[in-house]
Amino acid sequence: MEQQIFHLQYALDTFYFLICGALVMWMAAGFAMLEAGMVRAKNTTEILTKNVALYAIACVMYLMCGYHLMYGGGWFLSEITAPDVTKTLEEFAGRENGFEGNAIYSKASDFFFQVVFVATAMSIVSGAVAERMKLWIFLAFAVVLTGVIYPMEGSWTWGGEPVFGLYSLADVGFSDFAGSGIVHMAGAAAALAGGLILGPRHGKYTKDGRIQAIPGANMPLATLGTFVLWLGWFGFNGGSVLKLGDMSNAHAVAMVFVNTNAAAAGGAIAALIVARVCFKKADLTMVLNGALAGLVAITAEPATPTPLQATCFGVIAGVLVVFSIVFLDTRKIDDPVGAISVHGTIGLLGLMLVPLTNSNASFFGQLVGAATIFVWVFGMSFIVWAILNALFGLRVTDEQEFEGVDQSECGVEAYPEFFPSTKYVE
Amino acid sequence: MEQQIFHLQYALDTFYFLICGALVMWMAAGFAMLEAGMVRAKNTTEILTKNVALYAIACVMYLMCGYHLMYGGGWFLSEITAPDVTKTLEEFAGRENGFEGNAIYSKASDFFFQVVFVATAMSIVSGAVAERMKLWIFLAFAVVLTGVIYPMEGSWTWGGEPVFGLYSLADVGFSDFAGSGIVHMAGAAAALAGGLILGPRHGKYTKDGRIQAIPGANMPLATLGTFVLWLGWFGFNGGSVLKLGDMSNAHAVAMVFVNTNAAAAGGAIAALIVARVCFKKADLTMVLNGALAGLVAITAEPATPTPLQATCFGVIAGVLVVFSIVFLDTRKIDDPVGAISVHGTIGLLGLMLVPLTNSNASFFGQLVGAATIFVWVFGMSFIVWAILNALFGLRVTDEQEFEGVDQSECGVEAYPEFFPSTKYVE
Amino acid sequence: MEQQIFHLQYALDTFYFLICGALVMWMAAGFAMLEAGMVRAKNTTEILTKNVALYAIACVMYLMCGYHLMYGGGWFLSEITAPDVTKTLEEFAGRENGFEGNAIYSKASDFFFQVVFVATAMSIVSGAVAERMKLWIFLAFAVVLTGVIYPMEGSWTWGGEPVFGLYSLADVGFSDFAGSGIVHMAGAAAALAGGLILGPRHGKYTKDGRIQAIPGANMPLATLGTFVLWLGWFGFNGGSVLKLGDMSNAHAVAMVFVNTNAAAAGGAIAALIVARVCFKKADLTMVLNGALAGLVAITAEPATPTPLQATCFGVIAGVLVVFSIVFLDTRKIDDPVGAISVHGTIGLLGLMLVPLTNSNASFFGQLVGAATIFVWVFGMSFIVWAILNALFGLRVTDEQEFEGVDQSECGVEAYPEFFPSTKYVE
Amino acid sequence: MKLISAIIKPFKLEDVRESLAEAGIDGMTVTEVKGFGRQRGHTELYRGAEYQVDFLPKVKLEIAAQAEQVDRILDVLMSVAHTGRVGDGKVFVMDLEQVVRIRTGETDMEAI
Amino acid sequence: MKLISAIIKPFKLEDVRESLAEAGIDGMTVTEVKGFGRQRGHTELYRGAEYQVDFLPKVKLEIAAQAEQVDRILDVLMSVAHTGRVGDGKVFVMDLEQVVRIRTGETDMEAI
Amino acid sequence: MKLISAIIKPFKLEDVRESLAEAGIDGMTVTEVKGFGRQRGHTELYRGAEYQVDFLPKVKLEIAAQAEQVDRILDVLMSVAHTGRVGDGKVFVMDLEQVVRIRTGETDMEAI
Ligand SMILES: Nc1ncnc2c1ncn2[C@@H]1O[C@H](COP(=O)(O)OP(=O)(O)O)[C@@H](O)[C@H]1O
Ligand SMILES: Nc1ncnc2c1ncn2[C@@H]1O[C@H](COP(=O)(O)OP(=O)(O)O)[C@@H](O)[C@H]1O
Ligand SMILES: Nc1ncnc2c1ncn2[C@@H]1O[C@H](COP(=O)(O)OP(=O)(O)O)[C@@H](O)[C@H]1O
Repeated sequence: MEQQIFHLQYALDTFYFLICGALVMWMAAGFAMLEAGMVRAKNTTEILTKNVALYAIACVMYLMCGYHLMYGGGWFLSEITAPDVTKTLEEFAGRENGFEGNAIYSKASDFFFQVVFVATAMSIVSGAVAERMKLWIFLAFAVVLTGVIYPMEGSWTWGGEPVFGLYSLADVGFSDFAGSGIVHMAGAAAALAGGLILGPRHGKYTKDGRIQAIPGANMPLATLGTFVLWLGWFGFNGGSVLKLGDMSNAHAVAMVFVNTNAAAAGGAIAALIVARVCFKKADLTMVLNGALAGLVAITAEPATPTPLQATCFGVIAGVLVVFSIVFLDTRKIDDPVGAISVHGTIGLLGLMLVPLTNSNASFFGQLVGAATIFVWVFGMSFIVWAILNALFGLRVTDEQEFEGVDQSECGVEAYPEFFPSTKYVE
Repeated sequence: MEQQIFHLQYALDTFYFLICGALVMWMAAGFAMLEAGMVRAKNTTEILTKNVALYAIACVMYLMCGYHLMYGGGWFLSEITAPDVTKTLEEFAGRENGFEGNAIYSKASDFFFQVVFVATAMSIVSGAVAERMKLWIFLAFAVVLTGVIYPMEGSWTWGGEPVFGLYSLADVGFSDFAGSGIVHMAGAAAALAGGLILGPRHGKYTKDGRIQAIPGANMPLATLGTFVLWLGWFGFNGGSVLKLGDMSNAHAVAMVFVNTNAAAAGGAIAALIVARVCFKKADLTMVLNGALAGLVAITAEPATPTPLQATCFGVIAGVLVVFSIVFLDTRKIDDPVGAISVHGTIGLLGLMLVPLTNSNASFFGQLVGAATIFVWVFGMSFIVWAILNALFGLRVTDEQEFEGVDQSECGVEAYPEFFPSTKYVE
Repeated sequence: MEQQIFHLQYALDTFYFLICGALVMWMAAGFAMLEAGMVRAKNTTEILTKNVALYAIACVMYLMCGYHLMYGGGWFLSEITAPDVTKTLEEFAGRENGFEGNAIYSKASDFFFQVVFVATAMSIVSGAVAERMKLWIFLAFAVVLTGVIYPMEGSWTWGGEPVFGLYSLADVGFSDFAGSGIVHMAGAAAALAGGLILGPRHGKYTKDGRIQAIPGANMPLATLGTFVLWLGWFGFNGGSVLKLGDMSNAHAVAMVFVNTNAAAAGGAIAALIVARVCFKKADLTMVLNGALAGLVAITAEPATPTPLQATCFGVIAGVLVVFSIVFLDTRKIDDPVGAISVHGTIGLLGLMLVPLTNSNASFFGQLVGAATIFVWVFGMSFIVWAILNALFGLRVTDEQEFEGVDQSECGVEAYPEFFPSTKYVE
Repeated sequence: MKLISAIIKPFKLEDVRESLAEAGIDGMTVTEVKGFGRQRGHTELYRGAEYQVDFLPKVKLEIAAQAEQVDRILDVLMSVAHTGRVGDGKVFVMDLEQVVRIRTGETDMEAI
Repeated sequence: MKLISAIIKPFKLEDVRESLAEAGIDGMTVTEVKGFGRQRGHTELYRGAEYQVDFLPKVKLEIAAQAEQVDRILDVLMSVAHTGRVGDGKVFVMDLEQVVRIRTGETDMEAI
Repeated sequence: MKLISAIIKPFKLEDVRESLAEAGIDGMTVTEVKGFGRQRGHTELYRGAEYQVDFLPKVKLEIAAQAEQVDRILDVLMSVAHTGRVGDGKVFVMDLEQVVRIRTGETDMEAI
């Protein structure tokens, strides 16, 4: 009869992973909508195409080799097969800590949960390089990031492998619960490398060096995207507890939901107030970025803070992200959706906040981990972008950029019937 | 080994709350999209900002004091801590009704489920006062409603406290399963109070007293919002069973899903037919309101009706909501999205339908409960709105209203590239 | 104590059905958004109205008679009542295969899961006949399809009844796990019958016989719809395992999630590449159709393929769907969203792929099953459409079609404030 | 015959149209335009960066009228479209050689 | 040279353009406008309340042509843009003093 | 007084406006239009089928100016709006009989 209980625990934990994974998959739609809302109408079809295609590529590459590099499991998941029930039951019975010991669940559900993470990392990139990069070059980069760069880095962190056999991040006290650094800062590092080589959009900076804002075309889409991400994040962080099936873990999952929500709320409110104070207006896009910043910040450790602490972390993130966006803009790093600030700056912030509530992490460990991730992802990405640039050029022609990449890359307008009144405003 | 079963039941019920809560959280996106689709383009960014901000404020206020006022749990949830496993197991063992007794689950998941309810109540308000109220005044009201007005009312109903120590609603036979009255009618009452002080949008009523319709700018958004709400409602009502983890409760949850869906379907069809008969056209916005009306009506008691009864309740709601909308319009109560009818009129209807299928409720009890909620929420809201009006004025200037509050409040246009052809049609 | 375990298994499996059902319900929103994005602005409100109304009608009709015809359960679900706990526990104890035997769960959750499938079948039709069919005629057809045509066909397949008492599809080795044929090809067959009688949209084919493309009005909506469908499909296929509550089944559910995702990814990438090669541009709409094609193809058997096989099946579907769309276009079968290709052609493909990985199915059986479904649904639909055509005419007048059915059918414009620049381009 | 082309503030359109109708002028053609003139656009902030909205939405009315009607039309415009604030707009009067009504083939006076 | 400005029903644009091309007139500039005239807008119901859609979508064609071509153009318009129902539109002819082609600097006759 | 109506490529608008301002011409009215002329539209593929995009987005500038200013304006247009590629556009000059500034009632010269 105990075996039946193990059956149920296996089933429950598997289901929990699948549902959390489905929520994270939904984040792909969130990024697509957020980015589609923040670019100009003439570049909307292309950013949508990028988002669908990068998600598909991430899934295929991670299935092909990424998961194997990160956790084992065989090329093409060849080692993920139906569970041998008898052996698995024995495994259950033999767990340290018994029933409250580590979770045992379908490897396939683990893959499903992990694969949507890699897509998230890649989604971050598309926003930052929007409106000027060639579609196919971007997708080529997606192949490398999702197939190799991210899985390698993942193997050193969540995978527990030493970094090139040199040092182990776990040993130095690095902790990144759900991936503020491993997923978000990594994505931002790849984006930053691409953005530096790519340069800003035409018209973003005037000849005399002034910043010229380029408003996004569709605010409801951007807002929808943010809500989708907010919802999906419950799966992102909630699933990262890695077990649901006993009392303490179930409570931990619940705390993660509460804290994730609290941080997002704190971030949104903080950014709203900062925008109001600094710019005199309630800039919606900053509020959206603030909510996302709160989410990124709490991601490194959503389980140990109290709800009040989580809210405060969100507030800090919401304040910081506004200044980070403005600062990067003055540095002429053009990031149409604010991805580098939201995921990069705040991803780092998230890592550094961990030791405040989790004594297993140290500031030193967090720094070493952050540096490892950043150096690897930024460096490798820079090399790949640079090679692609040398071979094919990252950027569309000026004329294509002026007319919009929808036409040159996709041949399909996003809103063919709506007369864009500022078509000629570059 | 029984303890392991308790572990699993705890985990399953906690998970059930979290998933239902996540679905309700998703309703925030639904309200945002619905409202963004039903206002004019020039007021879209502002309504989006309101929706994101009110959700964030609701989360923070309810965490800070609301939950404590309603259910206890400490300011800032300070009393919600990790479960003492041994003690909780004993609690399990000691339940009346044994395994089929009341649910025991993480308090954090309960908070998460409850917090998204308070946001729902507040979301109702934003639609009704759209296109003319100052953003910051609205948010100030949100602080009070979500921090005090709603939690007080909630403590008398779901919280089980006597009303100001005078009488107990449970004693008089009041029953509101998932909140037709406690959440929806309450939100509508706050909206009505605000709307009365605020007055209608310019151009809604001509000088000679005729009603002038003001079409919403984006029907796909409004439809999306309705579907999101429909989906989220499964969590809203389904989670309100409060336990999943035994046979009878699991079946009850399933019945709630079936009935919730049936009522929405009935409401949509009924409103479609009424619109066709009365207005000669299949007015989509009425169909959407009809579906929502069905959902609101069944919310007070989704478990006891048969699916056929649920469908009929939905039909009644779908018919009534159309007439309510038209009637309020003739009364010059301008409600751009129909929130007062959908959530107020039909919220009351929902309460009055309960005794038909649930013998624990009496018509008298329902009336007393409805009156208590309405008087409290409407009265308090009226006072708060009136104070805010006296101090700062609720309304933007005429010029700002003409140009759109997006510009004056947010400085960001929702669709900057689409030439609004009726910009000059006030 | 075993009984408590049964309680939990019952609760877990019920919950699993409900969550999967909720995901499938979400697909209704996906179809609505996809179709709203692929039609012209002037026909958008009408397609939205159709989608909301058909979902509502499907729910009511299936509740009224469809479920009873397909699986029994009584008219109006009258036989679905609260479980008799003692009897159900005995049923649990007496299962063949014991704990790993067939699932026992709330019949209401089964209904909920099944009802959203009918709606899916009907949603397929609305896209194919968009922009020219009368709203009320369409809804009348919906009543018949969801109330009779689909349930009859469903009773022969999933219901296990012999076809008109003549032959049993199960016996000939027909297998359709989640409905590539039963749901998708059936929907496409009904759509094809309607489309043939209805004829193409004005302007789709020039007098000299050339095809004239008619771009969809809103690509972000179409993309959102596809992501929604992708997400919902996890419920569609995942729930079709029909049991979660033991190790093998839980793993099967997980594999279904992985394979469903892999097939969609493969389909999207394949269609992207084919579009690039054949049309020189990355046609987003083809990418979206490719992802959906991958999903439809894997639906007939998502459990037995390896993830690599699933990806390949998706690739085949993604390639085929592009050619199918182009081919149907040359045959002057005008299908604004590509529904007949995605669900019909690929639905058949899905059925024929089953024997490759599932030895319980034979090519012969699949052919017989496909033929049975197609002949029945196409034939019956043709008759119903023809009768409706004879009595009322399926099609709006030319003038109404020119002005857009939003005005004639709904009286509400979808985007009243955006000046459609091509209003005069028929 | 004259063609009067008036650039006015959008929110005055409804009033102008009604007043013209009262003055017996029923036909007109309206175009949404953008105006540049003394009235300057405004600067907006988006994500902390400025951008200049140069153009101002205006509405152009084109009215074909008999020469005798011009003064009446100008009067209406001067009184109804007038706010006294910069950006009220301009009226241009041009000579119109020929007018044809497509429906009937009527020309000139009868066609207006 | 003359400037012909024709207000027509939108759905006639394609036919008119083709017929003009057959008549040797290739260049034109098209603007979307709203017309007010004898043809009245319509009343719609939205959520049970009426609203008046006053304006009717029309299309304005502007064609610079030589004086000799005017009649031919008018003929085309009268025959192709004509439905006989109210709202078919008007044609206005004005004198054009000067035409310049920006690409080449050609003027007047050569520039058309 | 003259009314100058120039059809130009949209992406030249900003430059033209600045150059005109430098040349002392501050007021103008801009309309988005569609051009047909020697420059052909393009063919696009959508879902494997072709469709013809006939019209080309252009911008129409209307400038009321004193007769003496016309040449200066033409010069600016010829130099700044010029790319040398087909589709650069046309300039039309018409006579303007009367101009009124609604805000002040000033007429003609003072009103420009
Ligand atoms: N020279 C001009 N040619 C054409 N249109 C003009 C001219 N000057 C002004 N306009 C139009 O008139 C509008 C109002 O002009 P402006 O100079 O801003 O204010 P005012 O008419 O009060 O002096 C402008 O926005 C523009 O559309
Ligand atoms: N006096 C006028 N000045 C400018 N445009 C006019 C005038 N009269 C009519 N129009 C334009 O011509 C269109 C058709 O005119 P209308 O009176 O409705 O029908 P019809 O031309 O058949 O008599 C109007 O919608 C308007 O755009
Ligand atoms: N006869 C005409 N009447 C009015 N507008 C014209 C005429 N010919 C050309 N145009 C306008 O000028 C634009 C450019 O003309 P086009 O013949 O394409 O090139 P180009 O000016 O270089 O010869 C056209 O798109 C149209 O808007």
